Amino acid sequence: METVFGIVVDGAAYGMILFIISVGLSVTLGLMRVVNLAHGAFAMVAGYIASYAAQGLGLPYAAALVGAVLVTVVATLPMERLLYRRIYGSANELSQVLLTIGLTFVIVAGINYLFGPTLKRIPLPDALLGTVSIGPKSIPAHRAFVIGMGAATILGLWWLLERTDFGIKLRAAVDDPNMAAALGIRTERLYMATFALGTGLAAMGGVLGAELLPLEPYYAIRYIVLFLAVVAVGGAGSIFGSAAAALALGIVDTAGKYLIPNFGEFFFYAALILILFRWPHGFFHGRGA
Amino acid sequence: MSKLKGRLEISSLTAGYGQTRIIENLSLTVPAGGRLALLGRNGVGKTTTLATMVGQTTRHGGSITLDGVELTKLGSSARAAAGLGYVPQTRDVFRSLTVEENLVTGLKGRPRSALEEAYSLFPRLGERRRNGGGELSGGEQQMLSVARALLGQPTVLLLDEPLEGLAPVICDLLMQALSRLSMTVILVEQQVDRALDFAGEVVMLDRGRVVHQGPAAEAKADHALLERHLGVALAR
Amino acid sequence: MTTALLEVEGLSKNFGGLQVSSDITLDLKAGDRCALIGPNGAGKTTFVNLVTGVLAPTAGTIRLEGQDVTTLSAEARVRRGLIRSFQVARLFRSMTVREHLELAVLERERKTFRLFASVRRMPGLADEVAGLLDAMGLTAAADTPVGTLAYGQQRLLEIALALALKPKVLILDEPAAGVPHSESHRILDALDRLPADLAVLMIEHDMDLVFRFARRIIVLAQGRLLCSGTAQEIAADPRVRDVYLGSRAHVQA
Amino acid sequence: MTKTVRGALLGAVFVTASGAALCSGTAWAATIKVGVIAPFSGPFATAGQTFKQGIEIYQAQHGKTVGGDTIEFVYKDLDQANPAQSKALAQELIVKEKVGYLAGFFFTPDALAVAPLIDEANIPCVIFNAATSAITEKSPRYVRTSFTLWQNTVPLAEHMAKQGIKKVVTAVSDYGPGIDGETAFKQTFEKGGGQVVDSIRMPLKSTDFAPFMQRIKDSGAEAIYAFLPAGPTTLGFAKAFSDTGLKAAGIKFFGPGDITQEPDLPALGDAAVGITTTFNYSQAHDSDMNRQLLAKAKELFGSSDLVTFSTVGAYDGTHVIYKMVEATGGKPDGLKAVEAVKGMAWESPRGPLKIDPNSRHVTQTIYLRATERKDGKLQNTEIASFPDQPDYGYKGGK
Amino acid sequence: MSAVATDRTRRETAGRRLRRAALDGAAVPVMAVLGLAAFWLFPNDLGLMTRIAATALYVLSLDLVLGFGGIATLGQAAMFGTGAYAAGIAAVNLVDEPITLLAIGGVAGGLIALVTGALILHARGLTLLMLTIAVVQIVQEVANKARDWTGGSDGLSGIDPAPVLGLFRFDLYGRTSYLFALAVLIVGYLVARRIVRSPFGLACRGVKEDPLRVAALGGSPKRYLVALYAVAGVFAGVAGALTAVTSGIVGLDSASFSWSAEALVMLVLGGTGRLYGAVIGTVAFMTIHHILASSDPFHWMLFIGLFLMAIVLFAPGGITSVLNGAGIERVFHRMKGGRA
Repeated sequence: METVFGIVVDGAAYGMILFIISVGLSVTLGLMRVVNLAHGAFAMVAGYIASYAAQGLGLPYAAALVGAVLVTVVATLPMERLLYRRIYGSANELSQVLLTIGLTFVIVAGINYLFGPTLKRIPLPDALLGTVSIGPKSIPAHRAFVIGMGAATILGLWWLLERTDFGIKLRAAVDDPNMAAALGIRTERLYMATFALGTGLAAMGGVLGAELLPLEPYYAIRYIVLFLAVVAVGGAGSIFGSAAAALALGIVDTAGKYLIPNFGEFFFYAALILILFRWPHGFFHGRGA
Repeated sequence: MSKLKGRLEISSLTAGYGQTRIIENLSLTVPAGGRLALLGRNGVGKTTTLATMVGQTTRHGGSITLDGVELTKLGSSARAAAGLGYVPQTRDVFRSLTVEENLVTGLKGRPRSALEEAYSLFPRLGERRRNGGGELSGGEQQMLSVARALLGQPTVLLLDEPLEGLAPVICDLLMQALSRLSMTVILVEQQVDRALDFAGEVVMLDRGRVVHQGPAAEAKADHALLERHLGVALAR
Repeated sequence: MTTALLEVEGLSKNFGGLQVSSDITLDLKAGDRCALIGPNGAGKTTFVNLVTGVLAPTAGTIRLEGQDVTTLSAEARVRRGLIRSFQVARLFRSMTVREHLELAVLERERKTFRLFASVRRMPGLADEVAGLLDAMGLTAAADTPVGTLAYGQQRLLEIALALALKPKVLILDEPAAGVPHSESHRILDALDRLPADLAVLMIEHDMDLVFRFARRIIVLAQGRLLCSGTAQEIAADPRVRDVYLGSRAHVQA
Repeated sequence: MTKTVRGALLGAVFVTASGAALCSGTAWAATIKVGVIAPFSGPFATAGQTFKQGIEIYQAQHGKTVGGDTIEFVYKDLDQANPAQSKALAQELIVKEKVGYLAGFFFTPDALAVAPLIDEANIPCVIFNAATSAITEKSPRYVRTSFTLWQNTVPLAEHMAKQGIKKVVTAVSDYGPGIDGETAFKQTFEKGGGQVVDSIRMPLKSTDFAPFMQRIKDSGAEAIYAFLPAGPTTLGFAKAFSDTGLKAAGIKFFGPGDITQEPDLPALGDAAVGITTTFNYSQAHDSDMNRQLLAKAKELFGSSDLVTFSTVGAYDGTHVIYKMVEATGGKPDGLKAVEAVKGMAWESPRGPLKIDPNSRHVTQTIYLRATERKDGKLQNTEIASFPDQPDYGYKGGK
Repeated sequence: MSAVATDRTRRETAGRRLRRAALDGAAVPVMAVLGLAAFWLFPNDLGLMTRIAATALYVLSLDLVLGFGGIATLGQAAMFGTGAYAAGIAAVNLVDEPITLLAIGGVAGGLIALVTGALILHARGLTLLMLTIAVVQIVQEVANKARDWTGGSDGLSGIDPAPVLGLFRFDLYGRTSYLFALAVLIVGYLVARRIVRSPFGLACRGVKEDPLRVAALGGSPKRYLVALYAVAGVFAGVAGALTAVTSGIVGLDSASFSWSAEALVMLVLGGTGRLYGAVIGTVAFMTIHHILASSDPFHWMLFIGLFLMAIVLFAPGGITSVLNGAGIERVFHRMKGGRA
């Protein structure tokens, strides 16, 4: 029983980190139909910025986190205008893949040039060191913090998409972009804002998850399959789908590693295949939020 | 009162979907505040005409101007901003949004308090404001679609078969509401009598071309004309 | 001659709570020229999808040459000779006219799993395709990719494709929709030359075409069969005017 | 018919081409080239960088010529384990660059891939890192100056058994070297009276190690033996070990020194403190030669932070190559060159080394180290040494 | 007016088709001549060129599924790796005749494609993409686990094939390897072209454009896709076996996600839906990669990345779209100062 509890808690923590990073990809993929393989690169860039801010400039963790998210968003917005706007729409998925892979390579090379290939870390504040007890299980304080941030992200996104005019317009545009435009909703601006939202979420996940997905230049390529898996299982564009998928995959992965570590990799991908058989369009297909 | 706005001019418009040309060389003018009924049998290009005006088809030629502003160069959302309000045939209520949220999408920057206008026009919507767009009946969806377009305070309202599939009582209710409008209206409708009662002018289409144009009252009296262009019975 | 090629009995379809087709019964015999009309939303397209196997009916049976095909897949029905054309030309845009017809003939002959044969050298294929091209007046456009073809020609190709499959029952979904006036006579000519023993069901809005082509007209309204009969009978039927012209009929009455 | 024509054509082409190549080949210059295949880009770029630094430090200290011949190093990038690419690069080095020696190799498969080539071309291949025991069995022209998992693990297991540790969990990455480590540990430790209560093989791509930690906790072990390839996974593992409270619960962490390699230490931070490792080299090794090496690194590259086991692997490998060139007088003869260094012994920055004539692998002192913070900087402090350790895995391994 | 316009577009497309047909027809002789010319011009780069030839066959297999069947996959290496391992294991334990080894690789690649294709090809889009990734990861994990057969992460070495046709030994300079690989590529290309032009190829193109329409013609889209996937699996398997035979070693990377992704990059670079696009893309990517990696082994990724982005932005149909004249024509028009 205790074991099951332990697996669930560890899996949930891992899943939440996957969720924070992946949900941004889900939002951009769901609304703008862009297969953005550079999403992991944006998360990585934010991680490096935070690392630099914390270690190089000596900023506190919270400031480094906020600063990294802002800088990343501001730095990637021109890309939306110059690059991504040319590849919106599902007609040219292959171009999207090629362009975003190219962009990923450039970012990887750039980070490698600027920061070198060694691991970088974002020092945690004392408050996040140590462990927190949840029933019989003690988990690292940092993980508890990440779970909390994940929950806050779900709530925040829910509020943003369900309760604000921006969210209403966004969902309207997902539902029927033509009709939304005919009602005077400026879909281009909406796309830009959504892109910024997606990048911001990636950035936040990159910083928060740096303990689990360590920062090195190949981060951008190493983990993108994981993020794509979450989006595919959750259903593109769905927040709760992404959360459910990330938690499910996190727990499956954790259980597999605990119970049959020698076949952990099998377990994860076999589960992925089974889930996609049962829900070929993801858990929450067709729902805007 | 200031000078009425909403003068719409369409000249030599040819459009369709991709390669297909549904309407050819279509020209018509609606004065500010005028009401035009656009009639014709199924598949003659009425819907395409309206969809072309809001910029959702492939335009092959011709122009559309609203109060002298050329619309064809603008995107869909800019046309809406210029004053077009659109109620499509398929209603296109956002199914995943609630009634209230659907109405919000039509506000064009006006404050939320303006939603009360919609609820006073159609009290039924007020009762169902928390319901999902997909849960509404056909009549409610139609009210929602009309109300949503009106909230943006359009100078020209394009209505595509608003009565389709509605019970007669609801039709009456909807037409009463529409008759109180003061802006320019183009109405496409299968229920010819209601359309002619509502409109001042009538344009009849056949296979993408204008085959008749004139005052609605005259057309209403001319049964032969109606049979010829709208009826089913005339084999030759 | 008297046995029906296609029999539809009590066909119904619900989407959620919505009854889009209810209890439709009709049959088609060899040589029939039948038209299905009705206002928008009457359920014509749903009916075609049910008959061709794209949708599964909630109730009812469909028989082809006396055999129950209700549960067969769309492909299986095609192989038994139940062929449809599409309302909006649904063609392979980058393929040429000739390639379309070659594919259709090869499908009919079940030769599409030949991996190492050359299409160009399949015996008899070129001649049959040439014949079809000629019959539809498409010879000049044979090697044009369909995406750049004029719309009227695309519609002709739709009909040619259906014919290449040697249908027993042919369902034409608005063969003239979207065709400019100047080109519609070509469609009419093509329809006139359809094989005599074929059973044809045409869905069409263009009443000129309907009255010229059909010897029997079936009217569908709100998912139900309203009435059927000859052109004169239909034209005279007040119920038909009613569904097409709305309540004006009452006003007049 | 066409087949014969094609065959004849192929034959004709082939004969002409071989003729052409025979005429142009075999003219050896006074410059002797050494081809180095290693990751210079990608996730393991640090490894290639340390190789390059090791070579350059050695050349800076000992000059670039041996008996009148200039030694020139040619670098080829092989970003990850990719044997087919490794072979193609080696072929290019041999055929196009006309190298007389091959060197480098971070990954085992890449080193294994060139065996047929070095045999055919009769070229010695000096391995700076790739640590699977079996490699040197595949060709008599392999010489290795790094270490093997067996070499590091056997003294560690013996030490742990002597410490009175009874119950241990092994946790290794699920690939060749990891399994080498697991086997070596199990054999030695159980011989010493200990018990391996659980053996965990972790997928190479693991990012979250919490479940493994839970399993270690549940096994009731007093200590773990862990091996993961240097890099991000190691970091994740070591952090999870301290974060999930295993460290606080008093479970001891042992492993080969890859886990606390110097370039990773800053990122590991305090999670690394208290890990006990065995390895052939520590930056903190107390000797004049090592201090000279570090000083040279600082002089050449501005910092000695990167200096680690692979640096000295390359440094000593370069030494071996110099000796080979000297012994053959610059003449290309791979077997003779290898023969000349068999049994060769010398003093290196990491201590005394000797090439075992049998395995052609370096026999060396293995140090027991504890990772600790000194002057604010993490280092691997040597606390004991086990001299003259051979490659226990040679032929006995697997 | 409009009639004139359509007439002109028709003439233009006819011209483009002609040029494309000419390129298609010329592809094999050009490939053979350039391949042999390279043999003499770059005798020192035969190792690289051998890899290019084998990889081109692999990318060709991806073109068959993606360019002619519309199946977006990031798991093509599953077939490549299976073929490579099958040939490698056979070479170590059973036979050493190179052509037999290729056949074994082809059969293995085809079988794995047939089985996995039947399982996953009902899906579309992102779901299918993830399923193909899952398949390749599982294949790689199986190869890692079956250490006794595959050598695990150490790679499967000791593949020492007999001389080709009993005559030509695989030599150090890679002459036999290269000519053998070139010959296999050309034969593979010819077979692929045959398949593309066969009734089966025609049907697959139909499925790519509109599966429902094919069903309305009486064909079963999924059966075509699975068959095509299996056929492409044979090609990928042969390519894997060819790599195993010419390099003498098989590593886990041959069944990896990144090798699959790399194939996709090379194909899109060259242009999908044309067989020569696969070859051109492979040659371009690997040559550029090689030049950049050898001139700057430390930062080649930056330039490859920029190159890929430039292709998307300035030649979205891939390199071959420029060769096909669309781009050239536009430039030519502008130079004349005329308006298109």
